[in-house]
Amino acid sequence: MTPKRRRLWLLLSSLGVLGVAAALVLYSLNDNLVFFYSPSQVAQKHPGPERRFRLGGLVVEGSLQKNGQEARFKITDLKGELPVVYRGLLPDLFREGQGVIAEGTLGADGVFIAREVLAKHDENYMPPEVAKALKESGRWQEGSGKK
Amino acid sequence: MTTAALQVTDLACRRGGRRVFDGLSFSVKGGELLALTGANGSGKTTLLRALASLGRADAGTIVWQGADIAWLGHLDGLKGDLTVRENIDVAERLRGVTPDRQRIEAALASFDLAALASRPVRTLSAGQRRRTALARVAASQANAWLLDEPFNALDMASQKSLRAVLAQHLAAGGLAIAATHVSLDMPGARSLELGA
Amino acid sequence: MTTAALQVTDLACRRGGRRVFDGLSFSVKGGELLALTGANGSGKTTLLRALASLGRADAGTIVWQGADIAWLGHLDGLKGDLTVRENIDVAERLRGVTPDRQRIEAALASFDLAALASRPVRTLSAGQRRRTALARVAASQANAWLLDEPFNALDMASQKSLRAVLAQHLAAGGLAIAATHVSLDMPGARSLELGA
Amino acid sequence: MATLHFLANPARFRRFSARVLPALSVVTALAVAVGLVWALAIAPPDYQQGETVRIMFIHVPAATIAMGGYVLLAVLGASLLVWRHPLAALMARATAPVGATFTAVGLITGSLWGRPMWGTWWVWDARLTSFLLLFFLFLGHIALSNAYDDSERGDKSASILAVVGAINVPIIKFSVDWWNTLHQPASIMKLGGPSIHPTLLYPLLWMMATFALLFVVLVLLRTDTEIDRRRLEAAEAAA
Amino acid sequence: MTAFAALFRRDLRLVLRRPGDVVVVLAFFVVATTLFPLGIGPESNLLARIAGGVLWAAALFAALLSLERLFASDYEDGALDLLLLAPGALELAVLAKCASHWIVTGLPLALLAPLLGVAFGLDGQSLAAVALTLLVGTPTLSLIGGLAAALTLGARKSGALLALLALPLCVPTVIFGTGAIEAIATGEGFGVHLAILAALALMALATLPWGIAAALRLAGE
Amino acid sequence: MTAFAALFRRDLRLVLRRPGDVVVVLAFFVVATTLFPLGIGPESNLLARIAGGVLWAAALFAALLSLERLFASDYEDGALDLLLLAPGALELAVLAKCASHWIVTGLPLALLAPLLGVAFGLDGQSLAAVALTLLVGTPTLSLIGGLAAALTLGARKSGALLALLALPLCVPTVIFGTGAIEAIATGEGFGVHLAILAALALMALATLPWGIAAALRLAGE
Ligand code: HEM
Ligand SMILES: Nc1ncnc2c1ncn2[C@@H]1O[C@H](COP(=O)(O)OP(=O)(O)OP(=O)(O)O)[C@@H](O)[C@H]1O
Ligand SMILES: Nc1ncnc2c1ncn2[C@@H]1O[C@H](COP(=O)(O)OP(=O)(O)OP(=O)(O)O)[C@@H](O)[C@H]1O
Ligand SMILES: [Mg+2]
Ligand SMILES: [Mg+2]
Repeated sequence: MTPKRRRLWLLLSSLGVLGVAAALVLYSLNDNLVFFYSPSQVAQKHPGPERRFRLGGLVVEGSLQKNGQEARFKITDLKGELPVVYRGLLPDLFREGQGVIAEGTLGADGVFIAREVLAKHDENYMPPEVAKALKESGRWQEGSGKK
Repeated sequence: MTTAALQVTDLACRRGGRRVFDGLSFSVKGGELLALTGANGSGKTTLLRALASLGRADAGTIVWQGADIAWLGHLDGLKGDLTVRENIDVAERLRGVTPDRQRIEAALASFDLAALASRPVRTLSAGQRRRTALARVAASQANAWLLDEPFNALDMASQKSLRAVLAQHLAAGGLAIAATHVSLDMPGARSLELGA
Repeated sequence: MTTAALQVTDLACRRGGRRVFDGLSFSVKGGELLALTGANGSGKTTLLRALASLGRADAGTIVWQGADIAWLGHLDGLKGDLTVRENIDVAERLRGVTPDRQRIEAALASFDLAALASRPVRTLSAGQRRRTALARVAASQANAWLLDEPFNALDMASQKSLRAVLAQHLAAGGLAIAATHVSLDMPGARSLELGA
Repeated sequence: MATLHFLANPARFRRFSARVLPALSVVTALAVAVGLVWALAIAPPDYQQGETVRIMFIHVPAATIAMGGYVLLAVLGASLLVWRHPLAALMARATAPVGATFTAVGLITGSLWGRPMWGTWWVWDARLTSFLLLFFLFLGHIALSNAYDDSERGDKSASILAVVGAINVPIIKFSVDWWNTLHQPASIMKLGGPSIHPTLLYPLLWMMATFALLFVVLVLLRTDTEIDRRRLEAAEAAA
Repeated sequence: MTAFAALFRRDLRLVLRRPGDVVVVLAFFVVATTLFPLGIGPESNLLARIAGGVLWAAALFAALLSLERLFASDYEDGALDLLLLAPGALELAVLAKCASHWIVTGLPLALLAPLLGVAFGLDGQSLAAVALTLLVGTPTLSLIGGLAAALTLGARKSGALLALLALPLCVPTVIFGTGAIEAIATGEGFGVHLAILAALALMALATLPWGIAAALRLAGE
Repeated sequence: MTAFAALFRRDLRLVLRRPGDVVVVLAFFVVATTLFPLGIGPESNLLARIAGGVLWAAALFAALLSLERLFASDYEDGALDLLLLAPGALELAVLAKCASHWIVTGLPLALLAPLLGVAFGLDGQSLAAVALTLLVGTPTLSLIGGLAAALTLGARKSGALLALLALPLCVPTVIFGTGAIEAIATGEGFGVHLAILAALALMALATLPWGIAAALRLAGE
């Protein structure tokens, strides 16, 4: 085999290997490599009480109850819901209807006990008056940033 | 063995921002031995490495025809933990060639290494080690030998063996280029003085 | 410089279960140069290392008197990342001696290294490097030099310089023992053939 | 590549940069001034974030240009390895520290922004992690190109690293789409048009252009210095 | 192909004749991993939670520890010149060297890890996950480390530089490696993680030998 | 004594040929320690608990990464012969080499550790503990690593075995180093730990140079 042909061969086999790699990646991407789990995923998986994980979704409108340091609210992914209890300071951006990520464990009573709550900001930016106008005109979509 | 030929035109090499040599042109063909001579630092090693395409040339062309190169540098490339025979054997395999038992034994014999063949190279004396590296070249089926100071560390008897092996290589149509401070009076030998 | 003297009696060295030499007796004193000759593997390096107490002797005695040893082995012990001058300087300090500027410059000059003195050793050619190691020996205030194949890799001019430096060392009452395959025709030189 | 070919010769580059740099510097300074006023004073606050949103005008351009800077580094590396452009090496040396700085700015502003918005300085999500890696790749490039006494060797070795590391750039870019991250997905380059209101979008785009100009000016300046340094070295070696 | 096998076997033989280097690496792995239980105390569920991360981090360090010499000894004794001159593809030669490195470090690490995992109180499935992810992931580390080793040949401070270059590139592998053990704890399988680790390994296999070979050619100049 | 200083300075100079090289070492620490949380997860109070282990593991890694070559390069280029021939005590020479090694690995790590500790969420007292324990403990690592390095010189297989035995010697140091940080968390002081670390370091200082020197003399033969 001449050096040129050998290089071609090598190149082709490299590409072939890359192709297999890409196939593997594609195969795995439609599964669950995630920074956080959604309520419906949690419902499927039943993580044990020892297990710490992150729960992500939107805070259900009107679900927030504050009782001194303790906050109780529900997180939804528009398919399922999960109640959350958290003791501590909530981030500035914590609003009903907004995305949050809570880290903690699932209590035996099915309430998620959060140790840390992070606000997940969506990709929408606009001045307050625009937001207000949108809401008034009814074109506002809840969680419009979420897939 | 097919015969090799080398044509060098207007070669220049720079190292560390300094010109080592330039405008070098010469040719060597099968059956010829070119001795590179010149003071320390005149560029013999630099030229040899460029010819083997181990080193970079900064101008000019190097054209090999039908060459299969065997290399011996200042550093011998022997593995101390392998035996003499293993070293030679592995070098051949690395060149993609199935080792030729007979050639290897002949090469070992011509450098008087038969008794040492299964000793780890680490335990050899300097000259024995150099002879092992030379035997590696002699055992190879290569037709173009590039040798950097092959006579280094050799005793008189081994120097004579090396001349004999070189003569045999040339007679078989091989080509050799050797950097050396020892004068090579051999049929077929020319010399090129660098830095002159 | 005090003069050194060496007395060796009935020395024997074995390596790897094999006798390298035995019953070796000789003496060297200030102003003398002993050339160790002999075929590759005859034990020159082994003897030199034993004399420097770098290697083990298996029988016999080695008695040095008033000796301060400078060593140059097959491996030169130079650090590639240090410059030529730094290497020489550091070697002196390691011997517990304050380097003598003038001696160092003189040694560099005698091996034609002045222009290379501030180059990292890594960038030198093989011969330039060997010359640096020799300059290190010449710059030392040692009175007993042990040199293993000092002529290795040197060009003709440098070989001549080395002879001159050796002669000067002997004239100043120094002692030297050198393993070599080059014949040393010098006043004060004797030779001891090993493995004969 | 055409422009690079045109400029491949350091001397020609010198003439080019001498002509272009002064004007470009002035334009950049003006753009910075306008951009700052626009971003800090004129642009409205966000309906959610309030005034904090102004960090965006530094964070997003710095992050974007940092990634662009790495792409440039990889292109320069490839052209050094393949076409042996002498200028590519010098420009790569000039680019890496600038890119590292922009990356650091992106990291720091992101972190400062994350504290009030997310409630944390740092999480190991895919976007943040891969962007931190970008910073390390820049550092590695700088370290590698200076690790040899022979600067040519350093240039070429660093080029290989630059090319291999380029795979990280798409990972940064698409990390927010491929994985659930805390970091938000794209706002500007997204299907269905930007989700930033024009009153915020235009100053942001302006700042992007400004940062790009700043990047170019810094790289050109530093390339000039590199050429000087290389000449000095050559002169020293010849002496 | 014979050249590939020859180099592979030469390197293995060299290691077997001088096992010290490998032994030090394995010892490091054991010491580094046992260090964490000591620091944290015997709280077992905490230990089990960090086990994956600790084993992977220690494996990463251990792999890098030995990689520094992968090409350096060939570089220093001139054997690299012979490799560069060999008519076969340098890319394959590089692969042979990385493979033999993996056999003597990555493989033993993967085999040793379950034993250490027991000390961390991992359950059976997690032990399997540790061993399998290391088995699939360590070749990537060997290749990435090989690139860093080749790039830093003859450089000053090559050890730290090697680690500096290699560590960031190893991050994805480590993330998915430890992620697999996490995933088990949540009751999912780790098949996806394994698939991604395999994908990373294949990507490294397809691309890095080219880079390593180019770096070695540079070093020869 | 001048020989000691000369060797110490030669080694430092070899390492410090350029100031950028130190930066590389520091960068390496930063990368090595920041990448650890990756494997373990971002939970901040967990991070603080393992911070001690992480920093100590990085120190151990750094010590071994460079120690392997501490004597090997001198052995391979013949400089070891010059050392053996030097009239001063070889034990002192060995100490000089270990000291210069420590200056460029242990010391920077100890100085940098508090900064890195902040990233791990350590409180003030723990930061002090990390820095002090590393300062007192890393010389021991350098010396033990030096012994392992000297033992593996040359081709004796027994050397590998001894090196394997040498590394576990690091365990006590590592235990008390990480234990100090643990102790603070439980509200005790770390004075005792520091005292023990110092005792270990002094023991190493008093005994190991003899062992290293003996191993080097064997390698010279
Ligand atoms: C340390 C933390 C952070 C890092 C490392 C980081 C990094 C990045 C990177 C690499 C980009 C990509 C730029 C591009 O695609 O061209 C980006 C874009 C962006 N980031 Fe961040 N970021 C951080 C925190 C934040 C925070 C806290 C926010 C706001 C809540 C934020 C908002 C944005 C926005 C709006 C964009 C532009 C998205 C687009 O349209 O492409 N980032 N960031
Ligand atoms: N990196 C470098 N920087 C500066 N000069 C260099 C560098 N590398 C090599 N040189 C110089 O290039 C010249 C050629 O060296 P080369 O090794 O080819 O000489 P040589 O003829 O083989 O000498 P010798 O007989 O000593 O082996 C020498 O003068 C050497 O000092
Ligand atoms: N470990 C060992 N095992 C077996 N034989 C050994 C060992 N070490 C050295 N020898 C043998 O001892 C003999 C003496 O070697 P030495 O290096 O002294 O030779 P020398 O005279 O210096 O040769 P040269 O001219 O080649 O340098 C050699 O034959 C060598 O093969
Ligand atoms: Mg030469
Ligand atoms: Mg000898």
